[in-house]
Amino acid sequence: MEKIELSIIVLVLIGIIVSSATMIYVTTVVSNLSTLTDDVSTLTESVGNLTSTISDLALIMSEGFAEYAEKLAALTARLAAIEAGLAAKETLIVGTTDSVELTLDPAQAYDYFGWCILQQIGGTLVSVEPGSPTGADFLPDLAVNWSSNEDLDIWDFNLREGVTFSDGTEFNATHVKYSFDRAIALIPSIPEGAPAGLGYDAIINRTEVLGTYKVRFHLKISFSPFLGILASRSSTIVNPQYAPMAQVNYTAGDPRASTPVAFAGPYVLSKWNRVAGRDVEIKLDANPNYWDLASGYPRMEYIIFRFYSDAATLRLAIEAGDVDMAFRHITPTDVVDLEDNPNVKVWWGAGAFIQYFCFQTKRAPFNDTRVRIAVTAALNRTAVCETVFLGLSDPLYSIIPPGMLGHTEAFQKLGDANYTLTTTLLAQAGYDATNKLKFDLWYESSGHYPMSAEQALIYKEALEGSGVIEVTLKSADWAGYKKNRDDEIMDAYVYGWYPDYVDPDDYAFLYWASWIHTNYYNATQEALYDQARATTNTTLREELYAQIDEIAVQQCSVVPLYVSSAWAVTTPPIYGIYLDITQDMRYWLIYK
Amino acid sequence: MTSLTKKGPSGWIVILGTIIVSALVIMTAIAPWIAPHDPAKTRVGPIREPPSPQFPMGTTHLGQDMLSRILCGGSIMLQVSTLSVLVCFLIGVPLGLFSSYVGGVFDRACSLVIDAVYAFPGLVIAIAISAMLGRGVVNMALSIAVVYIPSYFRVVRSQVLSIKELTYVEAARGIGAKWYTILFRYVFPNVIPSIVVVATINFADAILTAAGLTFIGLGVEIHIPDWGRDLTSGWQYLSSGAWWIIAFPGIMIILLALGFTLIGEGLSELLNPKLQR
Amino acid sequence: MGLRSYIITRILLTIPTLLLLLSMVFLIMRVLPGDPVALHFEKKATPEQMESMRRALGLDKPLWTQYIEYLGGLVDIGYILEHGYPNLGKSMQTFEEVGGQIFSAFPATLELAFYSMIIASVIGILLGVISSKSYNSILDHLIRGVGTVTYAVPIFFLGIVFQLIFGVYLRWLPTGLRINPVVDPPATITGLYTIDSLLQGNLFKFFESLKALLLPSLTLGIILSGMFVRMTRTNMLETLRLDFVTAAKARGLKESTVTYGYALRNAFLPILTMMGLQFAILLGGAILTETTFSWPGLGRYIVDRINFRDYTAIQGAVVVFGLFVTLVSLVVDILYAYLDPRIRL
Amino acid sequence: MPLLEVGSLTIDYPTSRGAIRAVEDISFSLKKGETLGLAGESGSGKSTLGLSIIRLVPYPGVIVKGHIKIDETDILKLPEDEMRFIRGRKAAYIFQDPMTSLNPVKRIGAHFIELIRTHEPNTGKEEAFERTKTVVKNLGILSERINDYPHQFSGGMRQRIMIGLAIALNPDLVIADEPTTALDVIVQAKILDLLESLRKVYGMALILISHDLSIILERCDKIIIMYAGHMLEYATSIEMHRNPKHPYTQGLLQSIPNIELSDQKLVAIPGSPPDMLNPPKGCRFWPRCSYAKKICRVKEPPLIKVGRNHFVRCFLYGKKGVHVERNRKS
Repeated sequence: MEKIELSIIVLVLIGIIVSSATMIYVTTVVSNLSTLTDDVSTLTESVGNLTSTISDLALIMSEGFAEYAEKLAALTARLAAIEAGLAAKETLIVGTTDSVELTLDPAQAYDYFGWCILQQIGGTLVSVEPGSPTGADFLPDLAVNWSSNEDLDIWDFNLREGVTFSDGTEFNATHVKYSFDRAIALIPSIPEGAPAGLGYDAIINRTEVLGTYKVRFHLKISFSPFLGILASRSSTIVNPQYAPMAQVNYTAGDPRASTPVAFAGPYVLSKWNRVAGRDVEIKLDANPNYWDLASGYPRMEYIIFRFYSDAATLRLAIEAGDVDMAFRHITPTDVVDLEDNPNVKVWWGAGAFIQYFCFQTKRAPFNDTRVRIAVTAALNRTAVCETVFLGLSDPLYSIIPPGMLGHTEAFQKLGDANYTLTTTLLAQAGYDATNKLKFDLWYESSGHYPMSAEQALIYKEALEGSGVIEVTLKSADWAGYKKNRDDEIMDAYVYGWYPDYVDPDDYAFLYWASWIHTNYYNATQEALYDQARATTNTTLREELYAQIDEIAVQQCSVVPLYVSSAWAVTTPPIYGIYLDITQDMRYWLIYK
Repeated sequence: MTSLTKKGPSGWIVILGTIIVSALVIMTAIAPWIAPHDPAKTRVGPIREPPSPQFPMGTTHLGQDMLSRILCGGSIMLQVSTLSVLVCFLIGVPLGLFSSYVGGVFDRACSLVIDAVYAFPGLVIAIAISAMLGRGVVNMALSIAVVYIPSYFRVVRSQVLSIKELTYVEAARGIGAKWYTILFRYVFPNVIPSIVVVATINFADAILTAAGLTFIGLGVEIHIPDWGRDLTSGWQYLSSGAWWIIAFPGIMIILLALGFTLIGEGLSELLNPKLQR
Repeated sequence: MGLRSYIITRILLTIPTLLLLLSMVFLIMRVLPGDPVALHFEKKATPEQMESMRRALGLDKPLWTQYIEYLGGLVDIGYILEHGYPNLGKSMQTFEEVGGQIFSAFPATLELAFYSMIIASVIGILLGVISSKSYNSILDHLIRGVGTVTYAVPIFFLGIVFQLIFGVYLRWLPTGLRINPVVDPPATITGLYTIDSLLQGNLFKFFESLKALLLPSLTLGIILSGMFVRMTRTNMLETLRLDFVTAAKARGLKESTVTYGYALRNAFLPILTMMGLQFAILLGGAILTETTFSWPGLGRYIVDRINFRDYTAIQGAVVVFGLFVTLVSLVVDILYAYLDPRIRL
Repeated sequence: MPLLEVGSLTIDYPTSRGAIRAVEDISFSLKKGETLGLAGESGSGKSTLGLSIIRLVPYPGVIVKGHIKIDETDILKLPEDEMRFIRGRKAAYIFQDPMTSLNPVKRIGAHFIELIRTHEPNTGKEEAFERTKTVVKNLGILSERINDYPHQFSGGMRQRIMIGLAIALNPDLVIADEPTTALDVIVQAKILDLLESLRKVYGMALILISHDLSIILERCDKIIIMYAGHMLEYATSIEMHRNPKHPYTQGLLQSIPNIELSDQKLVAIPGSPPDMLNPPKGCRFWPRCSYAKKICRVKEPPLIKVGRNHFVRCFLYGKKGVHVERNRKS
């Protein structure tokens, strides 16, 4: 080898050693700084310290080796001081893999993270009590009290006085009317928005201003879960100045989105940057005009979101202490691992996301109810929950998740991997070990639902375990999957549901929902459903939903599979996390 | 084979590559009989169990036996690569022969299209086509084939253009041979060596592209054991440190691709007069 | 032909190629199954709602009208001057300007490609030269072996192995993203974090972005270097046998002068051309690397968007990729002309 | 004291099918200012021999035996660093093809300056430049052209430059390997004249390698005839011209056209050079030799002294030898 080559190699090696040494040094010394360098405007002192630190660093480099250790000690001390100062300033750093899909306009936003941010920055008339087991306990928010008539189609609200939007605009009844009128008016132009999805136009007839602080809703139908709808993010009260009647706003790049003035929630959105349609930077500042400041909310001055693009990286970040909290999505595997890590704390909560098995009932083999029941009996929910979700999901035997009004264990009747029932019923339908029941089982393959492929594999295994069923697995990405659903070409498929408002009303109809395209319809079930919607009598409602489940077990059009659970991981000490069935993360309650 | 060994290191490289490839092919072929477990069966052991005497390569995140999956997992890649090479060969070679022999506008048009595809990141095209066609071995092979047809076309074309002017071809034309006689009797045999080299490289590339497509989520269904899928799903459990789900399938893919690369490299060196000293 | 007219002809020649690509992608995207409109309706949608959505996205027009409008948007100078990027239409998923999204994602890919190319060239050329000089020795076989193996390694596997070693076990380097999310990225000047942070004199951010950049660019660089080693070796072997190399040795010139000043300097021209050709492969590899390392660049953008059938976004990204490749091969050709006195025009 | 002394030099090219012996057991010496011609067909090993003198046997050739002494120093034992100073300064080499012997991406002047400053590191840039100008002027090239690239020169001009590069450091020995083969006939003579005149001015020794025996006869003091790696005959050029001994030499001489002889019958040597992987046993030339006897096929003939400074490797001479009548008419 040539000298020059040797020297290049040596130089490169030296370069690697030097740069990694420098890197390790810089990381160890400055990594504590990293959590603190965020907000230049409020943390001028720390920035000042940082600049002098850097100039000191430069000085150290130019000076002799003797002074080095001394300087380093001083530096470390100063860093500790900066850190202490910042901790007092109460910044919560949240790591997430989520991203706002599109917009923060309540008239359009319809994704988890968009709603999550909206909840921190916006106010609704009522809100669900944190920790409520059923999700049906409501607290006053922008309204102080409310009442409805016997028929449940006229609802009156007395509004909180003295509330201002974050720009100082006084809140009154006209804003409530404006918000709902706008949401309904925008439905034709944004049919993919939440108000359309929740059917505001089918529920609300009109909104009437009865006084400066009194508002009345006239509904088209008798509707008991109305408070649930009002507590959802699509009912966020908007500031007319920033939400023109006929226009969607609050998208990134829109200056109004970055101006912290639009809503009346505990926080204001002070920073929002996106790259290539994904969030890279979101920062929330405490709203100085928040109505509940007196009670000490929000408890943290700043919430900073850090965006990781995969769960593995997020896990490494929480383990390294780079973030105070990791919420959505640490994988089941990782969260099980993390439970053994003494440096982090895992918070568990109920889940509301469910998945269910759908049969195409318009043609053979699943036009035969016996075949549907036989296949249902052969499913093994426990195996999926244990193997795929490591016990972090629970088998679901009713379309209404546990904790909620009307939850039953109806499908227990058919059992899990109940092959005796399967073989008996299939024998009646003419299938046996030589003439197996054959069908395609479809799953979604682009990650729209968690672990779809793995789930499908377990379902297939359980079904074929009966010895009389043969399953062909097929998959399509989300676009293709939805098209296949609409074209009704899939024999059996797995679908999922995420509630818009926490009420059995938002689940029970799944058995016969036309957009699932199972071609199943049962008038009795729908009559029971409508009856349950029109009463506030919980015992009666419970009974009605139980009856719906009963029919569902006999029909097996849509079969509940499992319900997720929720978890968050924090580095202690962090308190005030409520993971209840609403799936909401209320950041204003969290404190260190 | 013996004549290959006499050609020095290049010959040995070809032999080594052939041994690797045939070993893997045989392994995949007899895998159903020698695999200790059903490769797709879940919970044959604990979940994510590190290599142990009972499970020499550990288990996957669904408790499948990694060893069985390694033994059986090559068939998809072999099928995809073979099929794509076949398609490339059947389309690229005749197209190249014909286009360059005929010349004129047709040739120019073909070249323009082919060059456009060639100059472009192949994976983007493969991903787009694969997403369009859906899953499955055939669809994967087709989307890969589209990317590699230009290589065949270009090699054939450049060869034909030089061969076309050779005296004996001129002579054949002089005695009134039909164009297809000239093309297949005189020109085609001379192109074969270069095509073989391209084909072996194509094999290796097809395997890597298939793995890449699987990695992006466009692979085959989950109940079919596949190295690419295991590697991909292992990656999702990276942070839990389950190295065996990643390492073994990865090494197998490398071996298979390496086998073909060695054959291709050895052959091209044998056939490249520039490097013969 | 002067250099200028040569360049102009080269640029003009790329237009049909780009147009062809564009049309191909346009067609491929249109025959994909799955209605982009239906995608927006998670749950239920009436036909009227679907129709209004289709109108909003301009999908109700005939295919060729959409095509013409798309091409028209590309060359709309006024739009470019106003926004700083061409009009590539609105994303069918997020309704944001595709041009803007791509413009924000492109620097990440550029930075990755740039550093990978440097790593690949340094490793590839150095090893290739050493290998060719020690022709047929053990060192030569070793280097060739390593080069061949790198060619057979799936790029994401190498990335995963790096992540496992340096990210999970040693915890030295981050396993993804352009900069530690805990650090605010440097203010955008060029969009390349390493350069921006240096321009702003922020060493800390420079090191942070370099740390994040190291694994992805090493992954891509090492994979690519295998090809560079082979190219360099072959060309060097050919050049080393040329008379002027022997003549230079016979004049008693230093070995390094002969190797680098004579042989490599001449072998470099074909290597340079091939490097230009490899650039397309590098970008293909960048897609997988970006996916592996959650690198927020164009490659990941494409992969993200394919699931959503976001025609306009994919089209836009393809056009930008095409332009990028074209630009690079143009630069390579000009460099060639500059470096080779024989064709200096 | 001879300037160059080559003793029983043997060079092999190992291949996967066995070694090719390109040069076998060759010895000769050269005094200061002398000229030596190496003649033989292509593949006879004359270029290998020439390159071995500056220890640049092309890959994979190896010198397996013998010594090469320049000024009493065995260069085969020198470390590479010191060898570098022999090349260019003590012994220079001129290659066959001037078109490919210059670095295409370097200016002509740079070649010279680089050479001068490599061997005489204390020379300043300016001085090297001035010296370059002088050398170039002596070559008959305009000094303005030293900033041009090689491709801007014609073949003859480039060979002048190569000669200039060879003599720039005033070496004791110049080896010219077919310096004119690639050139036009008219240019050939001019180049050889230039080489000779410069040689005389600087008092250098010259080894002229050529397949063209006539050139060598015309311009060299001594001549070695090479065939398939063997030295078949060694003599002064007058002796060689007048009294060639070996049948091969005789054949070569017969194939030289002579303008003065209008009725000259040009005779080609029948057959072709042997396959060096499987050289004929015994005398290498016997398959083509019209005088071949049985012994020639079995035993290799020794080098026999047949006159003052005249050696030949043939069984026709010596004890058992038969004197062969000269066939040449002149």
